[in-house]
Amino acid sequence: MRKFDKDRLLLGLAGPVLALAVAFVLTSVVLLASDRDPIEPFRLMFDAASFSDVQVLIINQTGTYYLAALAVAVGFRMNLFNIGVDGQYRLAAMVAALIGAAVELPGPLHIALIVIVAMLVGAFWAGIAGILKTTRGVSEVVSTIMLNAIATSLIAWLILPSNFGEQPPGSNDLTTGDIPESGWFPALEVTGGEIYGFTFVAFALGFVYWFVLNRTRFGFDLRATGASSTAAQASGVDAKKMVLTAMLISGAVAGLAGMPTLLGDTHTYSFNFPVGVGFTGITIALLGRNSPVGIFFAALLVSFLDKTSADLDQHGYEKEIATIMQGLIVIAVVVSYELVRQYGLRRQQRKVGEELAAGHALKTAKEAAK
Amino acid sequence: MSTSNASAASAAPKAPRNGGRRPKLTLPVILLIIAGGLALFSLVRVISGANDLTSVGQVSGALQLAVPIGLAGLGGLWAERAGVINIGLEGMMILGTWFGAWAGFQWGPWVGVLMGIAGGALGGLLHAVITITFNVNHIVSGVAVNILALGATRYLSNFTFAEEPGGSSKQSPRIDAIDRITIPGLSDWLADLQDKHWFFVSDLAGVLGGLVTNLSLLTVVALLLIPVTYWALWHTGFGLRLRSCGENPVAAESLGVNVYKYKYIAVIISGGLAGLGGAFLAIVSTGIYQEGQTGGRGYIGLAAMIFGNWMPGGMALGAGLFGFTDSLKLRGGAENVHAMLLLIAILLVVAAAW
Amino acid sequence: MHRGTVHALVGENGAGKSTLMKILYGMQKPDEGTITVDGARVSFNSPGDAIDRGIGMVHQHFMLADNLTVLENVVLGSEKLHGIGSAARRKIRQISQQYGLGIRPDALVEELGVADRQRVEILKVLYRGARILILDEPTAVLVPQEVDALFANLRELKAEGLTVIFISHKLGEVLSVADEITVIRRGTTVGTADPASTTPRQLAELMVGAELPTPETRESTVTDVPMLQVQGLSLAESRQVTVPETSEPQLPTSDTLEEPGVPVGRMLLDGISITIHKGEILGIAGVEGNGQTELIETLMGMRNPDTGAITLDGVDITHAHTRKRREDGIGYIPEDRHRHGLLLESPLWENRILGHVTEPPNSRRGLLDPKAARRDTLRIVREYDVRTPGIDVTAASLSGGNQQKLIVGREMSHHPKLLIAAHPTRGVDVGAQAQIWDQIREARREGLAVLLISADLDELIGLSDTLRVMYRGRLVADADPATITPEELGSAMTGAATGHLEHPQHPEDGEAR
Amino acid sequence: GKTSSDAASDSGEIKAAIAYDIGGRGDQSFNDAAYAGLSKAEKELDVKGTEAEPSDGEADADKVQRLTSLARAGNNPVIGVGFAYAPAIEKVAPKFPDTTFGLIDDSSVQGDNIANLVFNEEEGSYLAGVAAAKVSKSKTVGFIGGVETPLIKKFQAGFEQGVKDTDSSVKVLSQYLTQPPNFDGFVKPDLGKAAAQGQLDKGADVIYAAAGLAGSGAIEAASKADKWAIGVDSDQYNQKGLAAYKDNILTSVTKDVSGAVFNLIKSVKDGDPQSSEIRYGLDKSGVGLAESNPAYTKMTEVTEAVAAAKQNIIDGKIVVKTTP
Ligand SMILES: Nc1ncnc2c1ncn2[C@@H]1O[C@H](COP(=O)(O)OP(=O)(O)OP(=O)(O)O)[C@@H](O)[C@H]1O
Ligand SMILES: Nc1ncnc2c1ncn2[C@@H]1O[C@H](COP(=O)(O)OP(=O)(O)OP(=O)(O)O)[C@@H](O)[C@H]1O
Ligand SMILES: [Mg+2]
Ligand SMILES: [Mg+2]
Repeated sequence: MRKFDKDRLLLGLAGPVLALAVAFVLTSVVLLASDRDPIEPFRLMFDAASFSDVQVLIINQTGTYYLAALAVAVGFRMNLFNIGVDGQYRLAAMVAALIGAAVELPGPLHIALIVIVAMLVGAFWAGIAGILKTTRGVSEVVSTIMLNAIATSLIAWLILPSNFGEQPPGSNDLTTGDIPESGWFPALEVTGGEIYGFTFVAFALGFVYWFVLNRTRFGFDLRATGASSTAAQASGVDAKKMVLTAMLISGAVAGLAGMPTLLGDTHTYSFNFPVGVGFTGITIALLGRNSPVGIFFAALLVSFLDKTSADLDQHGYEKEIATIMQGLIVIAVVVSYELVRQYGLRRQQRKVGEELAAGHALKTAKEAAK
Repeated sequence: MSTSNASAASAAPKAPRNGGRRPKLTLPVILLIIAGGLALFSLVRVISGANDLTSVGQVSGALQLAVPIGLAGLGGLWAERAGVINIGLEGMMILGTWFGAWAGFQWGPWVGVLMGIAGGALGGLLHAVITITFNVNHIVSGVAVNILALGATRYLSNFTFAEEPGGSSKQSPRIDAIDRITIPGLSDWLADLQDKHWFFVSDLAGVLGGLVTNLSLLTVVALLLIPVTYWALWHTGFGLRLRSCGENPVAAESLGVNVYKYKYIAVIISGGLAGLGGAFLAIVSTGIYQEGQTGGRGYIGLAAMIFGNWMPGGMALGAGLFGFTDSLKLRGGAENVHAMLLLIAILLVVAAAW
Repeated sequence: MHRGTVHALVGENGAGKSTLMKILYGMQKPDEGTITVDGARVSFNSPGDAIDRGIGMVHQHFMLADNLTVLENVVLGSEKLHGIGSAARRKIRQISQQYGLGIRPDALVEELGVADRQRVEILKVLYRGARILILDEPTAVLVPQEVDALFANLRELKAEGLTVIFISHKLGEVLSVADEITVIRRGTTVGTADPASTTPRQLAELMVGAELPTPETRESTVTDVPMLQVQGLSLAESRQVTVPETSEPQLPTSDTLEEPGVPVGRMLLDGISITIHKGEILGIAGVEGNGQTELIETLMGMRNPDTGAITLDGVDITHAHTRKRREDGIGYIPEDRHRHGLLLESPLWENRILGHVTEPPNSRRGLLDPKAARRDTLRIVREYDVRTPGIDVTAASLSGGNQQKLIVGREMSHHPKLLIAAHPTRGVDVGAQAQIWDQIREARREGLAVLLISADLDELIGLSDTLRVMYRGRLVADADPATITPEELGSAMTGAATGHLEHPQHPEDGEAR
Repeated sequence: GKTSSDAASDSGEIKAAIAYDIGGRGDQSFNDAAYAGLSKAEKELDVKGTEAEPSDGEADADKVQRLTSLARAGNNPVIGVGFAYAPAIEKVAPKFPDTTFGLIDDSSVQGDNIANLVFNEEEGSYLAGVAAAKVSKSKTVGFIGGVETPLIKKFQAGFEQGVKDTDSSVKVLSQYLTQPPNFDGFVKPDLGKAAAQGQLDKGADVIYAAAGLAGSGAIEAASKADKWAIGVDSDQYNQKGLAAYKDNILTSVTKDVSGAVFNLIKSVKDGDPQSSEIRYGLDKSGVGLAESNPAYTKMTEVTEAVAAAKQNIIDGKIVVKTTP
């Protein structure tokens, strides 16, 4: 069996590496076809990545994406498709910023309050979809799409100066007001900038995710539900409770996704707060196959493409190259996963057949007695 | 645990489950439901005084906003009936807007429509190759198609529209409009009737008027596609085979149905319909291509389809509802908002009582 | 094999019978070898090719789309023959009458029972004008009367000059219907047998090299300590009324199983009361679709009863969750192992945890203990003779019989007080059957109470201490397993007899077939 | 390690850079106006221009990075197009005291090397209101705002005040297309069209759309109904994409972003860089009302009323509100 696994590991690594190469080649073909230098953009991107300030940007972005992707992955692990991570993330960041700006507490408490509010709001917003699904059978795809739109309107209303927001004098922006310094998350000072402290919390959460999924009963139930909802139910999993719990957790994690930026950089929620993070999270979760390590590399890859392509236009190349490449990478990687998986499955089945035919089955009690 | 596979398999069961309790909606029942709905609207209109609620303009505006959503939803329906989830509708729509506009401003709107369909179908083909041939998780593939379509069209605009007069890297030059039809006597008569604000009668007139006033020919085509889809999927051997691929592909295969072929066809048609929706946006709704023009309508179409229980009629109703609320919101006015709230309240009460 | 004959194929689990048939039907490609039909060498690339050659197949697992009507299922793929409309409907009615199949073309397949589905499958084949019919384990889910009816159909087909290939693990049936028998083992033919001069025992030896096992339970271990008590359990069908009640008359075609006029929300379980004592095996006989599935699912807590009470070992568990019930000592061998018993894509050791995640050795202090679980999986594999190269392979890569052994091993490992066993040996070859029966018997001796549901009446009669018959959600009859014959039981199952089934003649032993 | 712009060298020539807002170059509106200013400077002042586009949904940190790298590359001035750049400029400007940072549409962030280029949109809109009230026969006019932001509310406030001051019996219908962060209301003409249709159905015969590209839909709808439309930002009468509807474009409220950008670059080149708030109102012709449509200039009664109002505003006799 050991050898089996080593081969599998090799196969598992070969897939993505090959896929990346294919995606790069295809992108070069696109560049060639449009009469552009097929190599130069990559060189520019790798150059950009060698700068420490870009590296800091990449790391910080990875943290945010990592959280968003974890939120999506929690749902995916039991076949819930939480399209609403974006709305949960925005609403949570907004409300957390409001509360954070409104109170004055000693440091750690202040941060804890903001983080908890964010988690609660995210969980609440996702929970609505969960409740609709468990009580009314409403598809979470539909309800979370709608909830995204409602979150937009709700935020727009809450942030009006006549309600809870404020308009800094001379500005055309609306904000929630600034969180006092006690609510700022300490950052790691490095050459090239600051790495948001919350980024490390994000990565730590990856470990928690792994632990919960693989080492707790709840995690087993969740995975079992994802693998076969009927079998899980027969095994004693309460399907409805599971759906609701998974949505709540997914929403809470989605709520955290805004924290690196909020606590580390902007300290306020405004129209400039990044959007679309939840949707990128879907891509990343799928690319990382819902595994904590896979998601990390996927988030890193996407952040890398994002940040290193930012200056391409100043060198006369279209930034869209990075988007095209991202699409090609997703396709190439998942196709390769699938090919490798099918190959592995066939191999396993053949091995099972062969070993059984050769009489190498694990010795049974009877045979052992002989 | 292979999650990539698990979620693909799982998403499938979300597909049509109307089996044993398939409600037999006969024509009288449908008419009764429609009449009931209209009466409700009428009531709300009279109470709230929002005469715009069922005006000709409101209905025709709603129709215009609903068509792209409906076409995307119809595309989703074709794919899902063949057992393929199509999250890539958004991307296929984007391809539709781009190709539709690109051909449209050079060779006229109808060529644009055809190219829009072709563009969407191309996206569908890609989705088909990934999901059917390579058996990749449908959602992953859809997401990839969306990203790729976005990147590709934006990239291409730099070489095409940017060099045209009146165009830029973000938008195409203007496309000639498609002919619009208004049935002269009938339209005016209905509009007059609607202006009287009588209970029910005026509302009916408004709705009918909205459906026959200032219609783009492409709108007519889009509307016809709903019954055509129903007929093709439920009343032809082709449709039966296609649906069987969604219901039980192994069974279909065991009867000599080429499951691959039908899935391919379905997903390509699905892309084509989404592409048509995109072309409609570019050519009829706005007259130009614009970056970000689809704005998530592909997803909304998918939602409309799920809302409509994977049936063309239900999907159309869902799309209509989205279009209606959008239109109501855009046409604005405090009365409209009040009317909408009232409507929601009544529906909630009805739902709770039921 | 010859025209106008019934040719039987037997062999142990995973011998390659289904695979061979799939090749004949063009669903799988052979590595080498040839197929000859009517003197012509053929090679099939798809089932379509096989259908064109007049071959039709009824699969081990039904190949029907539940959400489509019978008509749609039948005409699918052969729309050219008679269209998909009224001509096709006429043709179906005609075939149905000709062979006495009793099929209604506009019923939804979802609403059909297994026997009906079986006939739809046969009709599908006939509709295409097949001359060679392949039936893969068609009798596994049928009661004797239905089996007889099926065999009558087969003889009719044979008389019309059709060739039938027939696969079954029930050797008695094979001998009664087949004209020729081929035995295969590990993918090769190991012999042929003449049904006229072969006994089931000889056939079994040929198949597995072992004796034909019997499910008979000799000494009684029944105690008078009640383990499971069920009082007046009722469950109404929870049809979601999406159409107003008034439109009900418009649904005349969709009540194949129900009598016309049965209201929406008919009773799936109607006043069920049973008591199972320690050391007792209570067998429930019944045609599929008469409430057995619902009874089990209600006992497991997967459905909520409308009325009634369930008491396990003196504790009321009527409203307890499934997990609580499992922790309290209910073991469960589900009817559909793929849907309810296994995570097919997960490794064996995770499957060992399934259903017992809160119990040792799978978890300790709230956390999973993969090491212990793996160790215990190895033990189960060894003790229950699960043929596998290791515990990291997926459950899907095991053959059906070995999957079943894993499930039995898992459930027995937690020393249940009550075992709910549905068709514990369905599709399992004779060798593995014996093992499973042994394990059930052994646990019973130690005080296990068993609720046994099986379509295999020999198994039911042989294992049970007490027998009940379920019909339309009610327990309509009881019988003494020592005296009852499968045929009598079968007739009670169709509702023909109720009350206590008295045996008119003297007792017959369970081995008789 | 090194940072992204250590690579940059400092040569003698003057280099100017603009960092675009969402939409980027080619939006036929705000960003394009800024680009026009830059290219004018390239031609007339012999500066070398650089442009940088944002990514969708990006964070402040990305804007900081963009401005930093532009400043490090030796660009001076570096202009952030749109109020979204305010937080980024606040962070970057102190690190480059010798570089002038231009910030359009925002004066919340101040500094010695920050030039806040702001406009009195409400004043131009006031004039549009005067014109609209004068030409309206149905006594109903419409305002369509793209996205409900404080900036667009200035347009609404000015317009409504202009209408009421001119003829208090004229009704103003106001409608926004979307709420932030959904900026569809600036880019989707079909939304503008539906909203305009609604106002036309309610009897409006002049529609003022401050909705970027989405406004073209409103113009289309007004033109189809043969009613008046008022454009925004640039003189839309002369826009190629709208040629088919030009006859119905009464006038446009212009906002001279292009000139403001040019002026800033020029001031830097001349060695006297602008700093702190530079307000463009009617007085400096930073905002105004276009007069390209002959049909409009022929309405002397209207143009006179507009001219009078303009003078009053410049003289301070009329104070235009910035919030509705
Ligand atoms: N394509 C294949 N490659 C390798 N092994 C295969 C393949 N298909 C099936 N097998 C193996 O061949 C064996 C034969 O399986 P098959 O389903 O034909 O058994 P069977 O005789 O029908 O058994 P049962 O009585 O349980 O139905 C199984 O052990 C299976 O694992
Ligand atoms: N094409 C194939 N390649 C490899 N393995 C296969 C293939 N087809 C079937 N198998 C394996 O063969 C085993 C038995 O095959 P089959 O599907 O015929 O089941 P079966 O033994 O008849 O099932 P059951 O006894 O549960 O009814 C399964 O475990 C399956 O994984
Ligand atoms: Mg088999
Ligand atoms: Mg089997």
